[in-house]
Amino acid sequence: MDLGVLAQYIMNGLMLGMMYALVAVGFTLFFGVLDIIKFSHGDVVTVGAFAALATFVSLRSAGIVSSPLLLLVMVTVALVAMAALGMLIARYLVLPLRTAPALNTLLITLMLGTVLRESVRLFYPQGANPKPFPALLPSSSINIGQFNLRLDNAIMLAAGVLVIVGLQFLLNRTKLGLAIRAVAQDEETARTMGINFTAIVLVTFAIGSALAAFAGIMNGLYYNEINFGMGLYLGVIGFAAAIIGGLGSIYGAILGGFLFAALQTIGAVALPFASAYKDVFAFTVIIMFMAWRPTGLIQEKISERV
Amino acid sequence: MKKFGVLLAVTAGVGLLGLAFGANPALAKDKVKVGFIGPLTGGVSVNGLGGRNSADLAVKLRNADPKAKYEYELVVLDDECKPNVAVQVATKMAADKDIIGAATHYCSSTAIATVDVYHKFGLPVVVWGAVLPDITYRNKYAEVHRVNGTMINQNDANAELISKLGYKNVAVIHDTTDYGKGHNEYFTKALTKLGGKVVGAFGVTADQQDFTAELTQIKALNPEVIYFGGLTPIGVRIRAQMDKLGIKAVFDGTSGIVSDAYIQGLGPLAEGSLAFREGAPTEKLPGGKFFMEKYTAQKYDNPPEAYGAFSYAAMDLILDSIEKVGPDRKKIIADLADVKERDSIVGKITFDDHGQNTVAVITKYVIQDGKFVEWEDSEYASGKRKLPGQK
Amino acid sequence: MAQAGQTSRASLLPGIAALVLATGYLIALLAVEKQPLIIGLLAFGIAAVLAANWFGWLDPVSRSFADREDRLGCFAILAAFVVAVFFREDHFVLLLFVTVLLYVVATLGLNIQFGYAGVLNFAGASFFGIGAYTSAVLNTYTAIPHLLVLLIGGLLAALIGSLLLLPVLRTRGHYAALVTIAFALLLKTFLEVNDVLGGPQGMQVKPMNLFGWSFNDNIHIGSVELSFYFSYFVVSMVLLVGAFILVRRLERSWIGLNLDALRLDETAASCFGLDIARWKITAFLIGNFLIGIAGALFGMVGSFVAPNNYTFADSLILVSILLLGGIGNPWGLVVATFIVVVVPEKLQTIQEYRFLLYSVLVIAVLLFRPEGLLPRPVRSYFPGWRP
Amino acid sequence: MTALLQARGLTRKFGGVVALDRLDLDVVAGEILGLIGPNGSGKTTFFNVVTGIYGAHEGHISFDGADITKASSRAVYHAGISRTFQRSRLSLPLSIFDNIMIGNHKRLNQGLWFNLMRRGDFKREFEANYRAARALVEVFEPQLAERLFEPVAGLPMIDRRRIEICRALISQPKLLLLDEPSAGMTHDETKELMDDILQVREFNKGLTIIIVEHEMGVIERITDRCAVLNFGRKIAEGPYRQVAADRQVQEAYLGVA
Repeated sequence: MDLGVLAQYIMNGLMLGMMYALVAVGFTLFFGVLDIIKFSHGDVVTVGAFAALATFVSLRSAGIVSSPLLLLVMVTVALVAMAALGMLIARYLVLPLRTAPALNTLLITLMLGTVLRESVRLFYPQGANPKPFPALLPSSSINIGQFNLRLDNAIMLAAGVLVIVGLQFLLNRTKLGLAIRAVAQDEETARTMGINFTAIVLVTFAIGSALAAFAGIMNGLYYNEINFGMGLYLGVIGFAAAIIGGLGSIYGAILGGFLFAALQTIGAVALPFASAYKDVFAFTVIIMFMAWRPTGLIQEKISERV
Repeated sequence: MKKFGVLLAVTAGVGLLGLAFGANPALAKDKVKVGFIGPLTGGVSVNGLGGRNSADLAVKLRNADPKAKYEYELVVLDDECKPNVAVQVATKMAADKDIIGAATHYCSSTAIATVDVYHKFGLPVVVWGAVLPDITYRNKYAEVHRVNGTMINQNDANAELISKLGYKNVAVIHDTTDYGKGHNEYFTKALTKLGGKVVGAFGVTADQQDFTAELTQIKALNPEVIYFGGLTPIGVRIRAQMDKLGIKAVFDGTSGIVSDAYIQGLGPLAEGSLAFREGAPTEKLPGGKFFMEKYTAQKYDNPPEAYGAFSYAAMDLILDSIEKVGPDRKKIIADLADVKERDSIVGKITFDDHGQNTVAVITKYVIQDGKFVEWEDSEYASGKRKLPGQK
Repeated sequence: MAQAGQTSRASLLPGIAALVLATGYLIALLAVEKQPLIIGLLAFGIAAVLAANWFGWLDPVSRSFADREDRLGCFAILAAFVVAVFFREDHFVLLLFVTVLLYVVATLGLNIQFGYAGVLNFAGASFFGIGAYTSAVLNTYTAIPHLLVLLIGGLLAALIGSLLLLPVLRTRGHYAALVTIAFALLLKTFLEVNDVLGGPQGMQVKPMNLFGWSFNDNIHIGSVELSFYFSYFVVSMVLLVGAFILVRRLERSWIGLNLDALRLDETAASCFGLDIARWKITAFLIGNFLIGIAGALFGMVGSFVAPNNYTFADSLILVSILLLGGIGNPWGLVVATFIVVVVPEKLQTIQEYRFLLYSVLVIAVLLFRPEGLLPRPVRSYFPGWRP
Repeated sequence: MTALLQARGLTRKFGGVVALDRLDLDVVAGEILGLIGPNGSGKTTFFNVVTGIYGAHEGHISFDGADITKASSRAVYHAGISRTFQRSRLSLPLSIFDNIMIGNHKRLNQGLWFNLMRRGDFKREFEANYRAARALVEVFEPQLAERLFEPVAGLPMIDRRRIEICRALISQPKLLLLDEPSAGMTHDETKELMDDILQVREFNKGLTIIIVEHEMGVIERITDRCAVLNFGRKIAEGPYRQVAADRQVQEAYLGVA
């Protein structure tokens, strides 16, 4: 294969992987503190992207044209709004179901996902249509043979890496991160240490949901198009990535995200004229993988006491 | 107990309200039900809503006409552009004996799935937007008619234009429904006949988001044109991602992207996309001006979209028939069997022995400055602007 | 309460009264077409149930069902026939009714897997689809008798399901959920891209034909004409009754106990000699078998199969029926299936908002009645049995 | 006297922690052996290794003459060892009867055909088991015997313990492992429960019991013999009074080491 084409595939895979990883990290964070799966996460990605778009539209109509400024405000508004949404979801839908079976939480958040998705479709102006997302990053590109390296993609990848590094720093080097990890380790012990459990859960949901908004904006900037259904697919893949990585492990989720993107890309390359089968391929590998490593790549700590 | 009293009162209130609304004031005219089916939810819902509004317009205008013998009620069902849902709602509509006729389906995949249902239950329908030839030609069902044309002529015109512009190598992306596969088949046939070459064909699923894998392969094949057989939502994605990968080929679409949503979804990137559709553009139709005026007057939320006029014509045809022979399914079927040179806003309608309207005209579109412009009127045809690689 | 219950068997009357009222209400709901009336009826139904609960009228009903289930089951079958005969000419209502019956069969299968054994299955609709595709293919290309086709549909669903056994047995909780979710997505995509099985377009299914009697023709008895769906109703009813009895007996046996034990505590269960794998496999296979049979019959009823019928979202609907009804309670499944299938169908004029409303409804139930509408009672091995 | 249960050189590690360190232990048929030691000394781990929940890294266990070192939990149960758990592990939504029947697994007909189709035979088996369960529960608490079809979730801790012990006893095991039966109970309740256990012994003469317990009063009262563990090793063995007087044991408990 042409080296340029190969480089192009790798670049495509990296961009996909970064978005999957950001979504997967959310899943794994929520699982860490509450041992639950919040399936509406994918649709929070959608709402985040739409919140950014709405901000863009209103800023534009207010006469602001500077791209960096626009982007800054969009990102801020979307992140803050989704963090708030995440806290609301945690406070009113997830925490009340703590004592119920885990499946109830899974189902209630799945249904919430439908509510979010349908609300965007019905209540965002012309929400059923795919929406153009503005290209606010510099789009200059260099062609190296068949490989087209765009500046905006490079910026997004770098931003994604920064966010992940920042998250690592937050979790490992700050008091807040310590509290989150304590709650994830053992809720009871954390409580006795004087950690406000509810507050930590809310903060964790805020962080995870802000990450989702970030992934949504990245998705919009990358595809230049967003639609009300985009989160469903991203959500399922993010969930799969978090699982194959090993729930509760941040590194696992990131690894899982890139792994899934790699599988899809390999599937597409290996089946040149049957690329429609690439998802069949990716999911078959996932199922076989689960038989081989039933608790994911990076195992959770087993703390079952008998 | 106090709470319970409130509850009871509210319930009783709601119930009574229901009764009040449900009760019919006596009407002078007999009431007749007609149906409409289209995609009202999902990615192509704009087209379905445009079609529904247009059918609704036909019914409203008819009800406002003092000469009309009956009072019409439009029953609207949503096929979601999914064959399975379509079969379910079609069964519901066809099984309801009060519904006399219906204008049905925008998506080919749903229209082809439901023809057996209409045949089984004997409901006369006029298809208003689906373009797959098989809908009328696979069987010879007396119940099924279609006012719009099929994709065959469309693809002939498409291949012809491409060849005329000097393009030889075309890569095909199509969705894997009967719609996309049909387009792939007819376009490939037409292009090969004219000496062009399909360098690669890629089937993609209708809810796919990322096409960079397919497009990277296409980029390596270096085609001059990318032909796309599918509907607006994935059309928008593919066109946008072509740009991301630096693919300069011409984007050559079908009737499935003739929708304002396509241009809105892409902004400036839509410039230079080609698309084809049977029938003249709405504003050039014999009744186009009349239709647009009436439509605008109703202040619907959505524009009529590409097939609104056909939906209006299909419904109008059914209403004409009911006026003529009365609300009886069998008589309507008989009446529709010899529709010849009948006037409508989309021009004269003539059904062949398969119930297919012969639409000779194909409109070629190119997107120019955010509008679907007829190719002949465009600056691309006059040479003022040039498509990538245009000779 | 239990003390009192041990002295005498509960009366049949409250159960019969509840069945009569439910039948009447169902007929009214199915017959009414005006939207405001439907909304009124639904509001009335909710208020009536709340009121009955308020006055404590539901307790005698549930005692009646607990003690006299066999007899009341027969009355329920009778009630179903009354509804079907009432709508004998109305194709669509009968189709809706048959849909409900077959969904109940499928959720009964899911109930064995998830409700009893705790084996998550988010691919219920996929196994339903395997059954439906089986009848599409076999009815089109072979002359296998259609009753046998139903059986093969069930067996094939169980067989293909057994491909998942290894990962399903090795994983737990959310990890197990992913296995079936991945399978649901995989199967749908596979059906979609695979031309042999009709691709995204799906396939026509030939109608059922039993001993020379084609189910596509209306039935004439003297001057009375019955919709052809009536035949499907009868077959579906037979299937449902069979599945119901199977699930009931399974629950009320040592096997049901085993399944509960391994769901609630695998470690403790294996310390008391339970073969975890054996019972998980049993539950998974029997469940998929039931789902597959229901799917095979549904394929013939709907006369059409397409990949979009059997998506992950459809599997979720099956799971939400289970939760809504009350996990592990077959009667709850019947009630919940009626709600989930019939209500959105009757509220068609608010078409665009129905997914939204439906999701809000499920959220409300999960928040305010997480154990479902009819929570599962403690196991009684023989209804009405007293020491 | 031959040992019913015999452990030789039993070792089990968790990461760097050695939970059982070359443990030798003999349990004689018919005796009540107390297993004591500070928290984390390996008592529960010993139970878990015996019952096949954890594997042993080194050493052997034999039971009734057969090697059960590598046996699964299932096989251990079928060989005749039943246990209770430190944290109550009843199935809360199930009835008392159901919970006890879980313990009777090996004596219930597990055939699919029998369970689903031969309902008459099943009913006879069910009724016989009902009588057996009732008789057993009556030994502990006659009032509980009237409530066999109520969910366990509503019961107080002492009744749950009783049910747990009934679940372990119903299959008439040769060896019963009691893991801190007094955990979470008041002093009086503990006393009551011990009386029950002694009564069961009267009922089921051949029964051998190993009991892990922190309440030394209990140990003194009911055990024939004690083994003391510290850091996974056996540091003393003998009648309670003897080991209680042992200096090493006192140091272990006081943490002087």
